[in-house]
Amino acid sequence: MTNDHDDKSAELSFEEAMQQLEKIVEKLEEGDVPLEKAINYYQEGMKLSKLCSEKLTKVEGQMEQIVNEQGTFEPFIVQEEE
Amino acid sequence: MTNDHDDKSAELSFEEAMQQLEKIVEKLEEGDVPLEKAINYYQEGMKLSKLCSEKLTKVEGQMEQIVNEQGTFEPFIVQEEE
Amino acid sequence: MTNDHDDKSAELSFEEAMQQLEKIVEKLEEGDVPLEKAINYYQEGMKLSKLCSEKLTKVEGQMEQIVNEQGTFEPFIVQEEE
Amino acid sequence: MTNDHDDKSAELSFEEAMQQLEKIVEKLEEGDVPLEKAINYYQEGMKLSKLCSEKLTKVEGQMEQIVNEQGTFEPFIVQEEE
Amino acid sequence: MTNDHDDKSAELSFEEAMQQLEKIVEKLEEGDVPLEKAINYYQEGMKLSKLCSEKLTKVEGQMEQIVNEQGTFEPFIVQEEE
Amino acid sequence: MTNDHDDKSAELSFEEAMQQLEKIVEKLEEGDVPLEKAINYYQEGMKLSKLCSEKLTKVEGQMEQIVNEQGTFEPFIVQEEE
Amino acid sequence: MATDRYLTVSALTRYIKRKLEMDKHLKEIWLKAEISNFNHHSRGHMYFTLKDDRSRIQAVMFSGNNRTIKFKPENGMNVLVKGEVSIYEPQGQYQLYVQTMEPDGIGALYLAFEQLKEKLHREGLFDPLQKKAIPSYPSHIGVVTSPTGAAIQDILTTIKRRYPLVKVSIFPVLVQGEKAASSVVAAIEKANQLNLFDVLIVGRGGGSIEELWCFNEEAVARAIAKSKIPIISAVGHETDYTISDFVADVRAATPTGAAELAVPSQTELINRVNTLTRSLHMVVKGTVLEQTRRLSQVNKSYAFRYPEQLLRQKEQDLDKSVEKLGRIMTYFLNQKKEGLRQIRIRFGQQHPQRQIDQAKQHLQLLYQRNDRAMRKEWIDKQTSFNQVLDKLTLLNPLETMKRGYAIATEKNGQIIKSTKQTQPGDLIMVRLQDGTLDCQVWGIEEGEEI
Repeated sequence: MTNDHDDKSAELSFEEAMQQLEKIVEKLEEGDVPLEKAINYYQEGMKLSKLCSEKLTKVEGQMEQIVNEQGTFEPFIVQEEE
Repeated sequence: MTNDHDDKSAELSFEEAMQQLEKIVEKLEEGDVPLEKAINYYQEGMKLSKLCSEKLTKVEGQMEQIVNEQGTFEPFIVQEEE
Repeated sequence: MTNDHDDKSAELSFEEAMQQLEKIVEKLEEGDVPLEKAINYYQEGMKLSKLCSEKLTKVEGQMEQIVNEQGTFEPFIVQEEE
Repeated sequence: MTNDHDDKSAELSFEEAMQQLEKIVEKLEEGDVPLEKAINYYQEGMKLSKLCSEKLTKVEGQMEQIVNEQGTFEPFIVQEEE
Repeated sequence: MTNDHDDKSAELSFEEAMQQLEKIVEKLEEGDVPLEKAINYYQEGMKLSKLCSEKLTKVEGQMEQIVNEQGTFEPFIVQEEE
Repeated sequence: MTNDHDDKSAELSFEEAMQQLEKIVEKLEEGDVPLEKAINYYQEGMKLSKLCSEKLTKVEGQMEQIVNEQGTFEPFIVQEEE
Repeated sequence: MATDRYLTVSALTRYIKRKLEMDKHLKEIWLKAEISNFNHHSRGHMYFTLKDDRSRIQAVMFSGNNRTIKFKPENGMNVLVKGEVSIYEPQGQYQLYVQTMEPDGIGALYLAFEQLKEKLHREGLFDPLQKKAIPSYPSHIGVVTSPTGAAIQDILTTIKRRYPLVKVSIFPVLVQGEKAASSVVAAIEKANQLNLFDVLIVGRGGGSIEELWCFNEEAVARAIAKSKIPIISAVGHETDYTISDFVADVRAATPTGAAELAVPSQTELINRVNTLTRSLHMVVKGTVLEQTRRLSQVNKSYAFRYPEQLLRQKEQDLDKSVEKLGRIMTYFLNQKKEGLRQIRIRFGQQHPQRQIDQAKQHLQLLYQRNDRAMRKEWIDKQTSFNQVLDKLTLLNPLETMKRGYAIATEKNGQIIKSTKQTQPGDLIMVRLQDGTLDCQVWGIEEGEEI
């Protein structure tokens, strides 16, 4: 099931995941949520926030990698001519 | 009977259980209840309360578990930036 | 993959790379770019920027080389006669 | 390829070479030249300038030789009589 | 080739040689002479100048000789009669 | 050649010699005489000048004559006016 | 009435006219005079003035009278006229009406001269194109003149002085009198027959018109015109021309003048030869000098003397082009670099880190809210549960047993509220505070109902 879920989440973009998370949080914050539902929401919210977090971590990693790869790039100095 | 009851209770949500419980309390408060009935009510109430309690405890456990499960991700400590 | 990518980029002229880079910058400047896309854009932009930079450096090198090759000819200094 | 190119250039007169050189400068001045083409133009221009330079040097040598050959004759300048 | 050229020049009269020489000098002074042509003009001009110079010297010599042959140049001194 | 020429000149009358000399000078004065021709004229002219000069100075005492009715000549003695 | 005393001009004129007509002398006048203001009117009448040194008179000769005259009256002509004097009324002018007119004595010779001149002129004998050139350097001169007299001597002296190289032969002729003309003609013809002469001088010294007359004879004129030898005429004075003068190839005023015309001066010739020789020398030398100068000019020309100049310009051009090429290329590169630099600055500002950080913050907030909301929910539920549980606990019907009460029930749990519900020996249950007793009814004591 975790896989199932992961797969499904994998399809979510960071923004979509964040939106779902927001919705869940809002619902929880409204109160009056049946306990079992609430815990489900909670679980879902936690999963989403984990997903987002992972995505962020991944993105940060990519950034680092990019910077490292292109690292030497160091913008040139225009030669004074005229 | 416990099973029977459990089964039956299992079908109750926490909120339903709480409602029934509250009804029982109300009835008992009315006073005119013959002792035997009162005892029954009471017994019923006790059962329901046990159910609720269990549900609450279970959810608490789930919460803990969820937190623990997701635990590794430990949402970043936001670097104080702005 | 790096090679693959390089090859593909190798086919871009400096001007095309600059145009693509500009488009990317414009899109990023417009905002509202989803994070993953943004990071992809950024990565692409970094590559393009590097490519442009390399092309410029290469051409500069070529210029220097050309000057050095022709170097022996050492454009005469007009003999002051008059 | 260098020989090829030299042969072809050898057919150019000094003036033609100068004209081509000027055309190249004009084209570069116009700006809109792709970077890779620009360096080719530059290379071509430098080659032409070398060619011109060589031609000049050759002619200078010829002139010197002529002057030396005729040297003894020392063209007379009329003794002012009137 | 020099002989060839000399022979050809020998056929030129002084005036023809001078005219050619003057034309050459004019052309050279106008500027705008293609480089390769300029050197040819110059060479030709030097040759013509030398030729003219020789012819003049020769004529001068002839004049002197004729005067010497005729003895006194001034045929007679007019006897004042009237 | 000198002899040849002298002989030929010897046949010239004073008048012819003068005329030829004048023609030569005229032609020369008109200008436009090529240098080589001019020296030839000069030589010719100098010879004629010498000839004329000799003829003028070699005065033969001519006698006046009378032509009588028969067409024969008799020496003329100036008769005193009657 | 007063006007009766006054005449009209016509009346006066008519009166004068009548008076003149009555004078017989004036009817037939003979006059010797000179013509002037001659006007031959188109209708045939001749109008002119007759004059002498002191006076003049207007004259008219009507065409009916002038048709017979044998000469052409001209101004300056002396004439003998016959006529009458009368008045021309419209002008109140007296004038001579001429009936006959003859030339005066000397006027007749003059007339003959003019008429011959006119005739020969018309024949073309004076045509300048017919005139032969006098040779510049004659070797033999014929002189047709009187062997005596000043003329021949002047001629011979002059020739000897000027040009002793020439031979002179004299044709002695008569130069006046009746036979003069034929003598001159014969001499000219003989000279032509002999064919020895370069030039002939024909003439005599000055004299009166009658003395010179043979040179006005037609025969002489024609002989001169016919001559193959060029002829210089030398007759009379400087002022008078003879017909011979007109016909001759050259006219000299005097015999001396003729000799001068016939021969050149030896001195002048020598000068001439010298001049020519000098010119020859100068011209040729000048040519040489000029050509030398021309050559020198060319040799001096800048382009020729400093041929490097030809190259220098080109070298500078080349340098400039090369420099420009380098400059343009560098500029070009710098522009590209600047473009790239600008876009990089913009690109750098779009670094995703900020977006990432914002997302992180947002995520953390959501996470916290999620957690908080869940916990609150749970606590809320727990609290309301506790409340209900408390109430329930308070309402526990078995609570009184704590004070010692017990509840008896039948074996089936039926609460026993009355003694009557049991009989001794029955098994009943008694529930106490902390459990249930299994009991047997031993006896029954009925009591008062509470």
